[in-house]
Amino acid sequence: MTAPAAFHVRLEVFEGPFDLLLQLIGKHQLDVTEVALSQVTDDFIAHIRAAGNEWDLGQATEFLVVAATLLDLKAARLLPGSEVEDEEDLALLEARDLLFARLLQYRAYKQAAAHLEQRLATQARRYPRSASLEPRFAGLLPEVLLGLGPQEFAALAARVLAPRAEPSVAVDHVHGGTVSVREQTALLQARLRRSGGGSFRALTADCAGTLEVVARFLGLLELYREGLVSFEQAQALGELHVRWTGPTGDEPGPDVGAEWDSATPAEEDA
Amino acid sequence: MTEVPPLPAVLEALLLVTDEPVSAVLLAQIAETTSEQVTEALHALAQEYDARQRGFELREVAGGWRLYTRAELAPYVERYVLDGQQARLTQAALETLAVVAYRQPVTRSRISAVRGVNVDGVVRTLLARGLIVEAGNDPEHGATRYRTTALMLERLGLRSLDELPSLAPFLPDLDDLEDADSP
Amino acid sequence: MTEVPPLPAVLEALLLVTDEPVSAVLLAQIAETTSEQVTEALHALAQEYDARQRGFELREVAGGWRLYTRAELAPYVERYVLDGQQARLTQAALETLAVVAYRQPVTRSRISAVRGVNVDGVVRTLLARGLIVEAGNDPEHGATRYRTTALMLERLGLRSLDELPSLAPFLPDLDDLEDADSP
Repeated sequence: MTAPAAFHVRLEVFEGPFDLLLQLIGKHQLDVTEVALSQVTDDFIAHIRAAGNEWDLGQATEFLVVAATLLDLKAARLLPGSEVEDEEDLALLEARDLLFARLLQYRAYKQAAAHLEQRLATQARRYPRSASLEPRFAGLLPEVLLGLGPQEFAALAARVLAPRAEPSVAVDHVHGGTVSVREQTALLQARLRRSGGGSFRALTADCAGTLEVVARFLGLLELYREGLVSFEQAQALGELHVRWTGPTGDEPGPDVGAEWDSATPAEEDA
Repeated sequence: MTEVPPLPAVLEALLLVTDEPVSAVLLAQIAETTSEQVTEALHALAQEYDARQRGFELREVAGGWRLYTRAELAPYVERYVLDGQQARLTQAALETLAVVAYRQPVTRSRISAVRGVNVDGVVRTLLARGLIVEAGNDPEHGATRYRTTALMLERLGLRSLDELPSLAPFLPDLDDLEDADSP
Repeated sequence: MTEVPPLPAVLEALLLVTDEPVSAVLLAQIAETTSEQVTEALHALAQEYDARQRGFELREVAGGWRLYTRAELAPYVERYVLDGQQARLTQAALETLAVVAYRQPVTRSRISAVRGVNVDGVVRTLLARGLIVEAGNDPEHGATRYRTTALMLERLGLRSLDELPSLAPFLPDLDDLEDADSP
């Protein structure tokens, strides 16, 4: 799969994977209810790449979940004879429907938010009458009651005085070392070639951190796409077994996973 | 006072001295009449102000009535009350507010599930702005739930939550989403 | 705004947001016209309010113009003021009081900056309720500063300002706020 060399994505302001996905769908002038999600997968992955290591881990996981689903759907489209035949296909259809449903739901709230924004803007232009009493009535005011004790008063003050964050992009980026999907994939290839297979748990047992686990997971998806591995999972969330289905000789395997590593201006071929 | 003054005048006087939305019920108590009559008179006043293009308008917000300057005149009012502008909410805050408004009471994790991102920071912002408040715990998981406030209605210029447009036409069948909602 | 709104409407909007007499000269500046025209329009408005027996009247006092409740309606206004509702402060007033309590002596513009809204009306309310008083001028800008009173302490059940609880335990973890999408 080629990531066009000229693909320069200027990161626009988007909030979360669904927001990004909606923007991309809109850019392709596709209707969200009909869109073949695989068409926007490349763009989506490109955005993730373009962000480099500017990711907040909490955010990144959601993006990766969506990305993985998209890749899966795309892979299914590219594989020959992708009619619904077995449970794997059914699971894929379910994943697609769920993604669609969540996307539609998000879009509904986004539309609602636009409505709220417009209402807020209009209402903010109306200034309320807020006047102190005319002097002749001021003397009549009953004794004032605060209705709260010192602790509640302090809590209120803290709330009001709490510093407002500057409008900015998230600053607590992941500063961990960059993990290369390509390297992790090469490592997996070598290992699987030797052993013939293993559980995902075992394949990631030596990972230094979550990022490496994620990278190996993405690597496995890439290998799956290349037809080099197959997956078996007895039940949802159960142990994931990986089986090597590629050549077993000594010749070097294909370079897989390069398109994840934006740092290296790697091969533009596939 | 020998003669009973006209109800609209009484209401106008009361609206002039209040500094928050006043309910028709309270106005009726003071004016010694029924809240139906008061409500009717308030609607008539609001219409009259609009028809005559007065500089102010009478609006029902957050369960009460209050006088506001007409929106078109904002440039003049802002020239006079310089620091009156309210900070704008970000897209993230708006979307989060929308989810709370339509799904309340709702937990943070449910909002996260809808938006696909962590919403802790935005929820704190909305709390600090007084637009949402905590509303007890989820009976199942014990997580804190949130709801919108009267201030939120006031800022939106809404009488009640019923005035929010229906989401139904846009929403996929919610039953299908049960899994998606509990991360 | 493409069309220039009628002068009376502009004046009404400006009069609505102030509770201190405003001079015709200042109004003319804001409305971008002459003070003669403004004075003429104000007299016309005052007459119209009287003729139509509105609940408010427009009067020129101490060199400025201000909206007042109509004198005949005083009994209703009094009843409203005496009603229990007026004993408590609005949320806006409480929040402003909290800022003064913890930042005193403090100017209005600083309170505005903290609260993000114009606080002139609320400050006057707090002054009228005897909860704050003027406390000299800011040495830099000369703006009036405010501090809380003994009555305020008494209402909180405190003997002195030293007894005000520390804010530290209530302040959110600043790290948590960093990615808050705010104003």
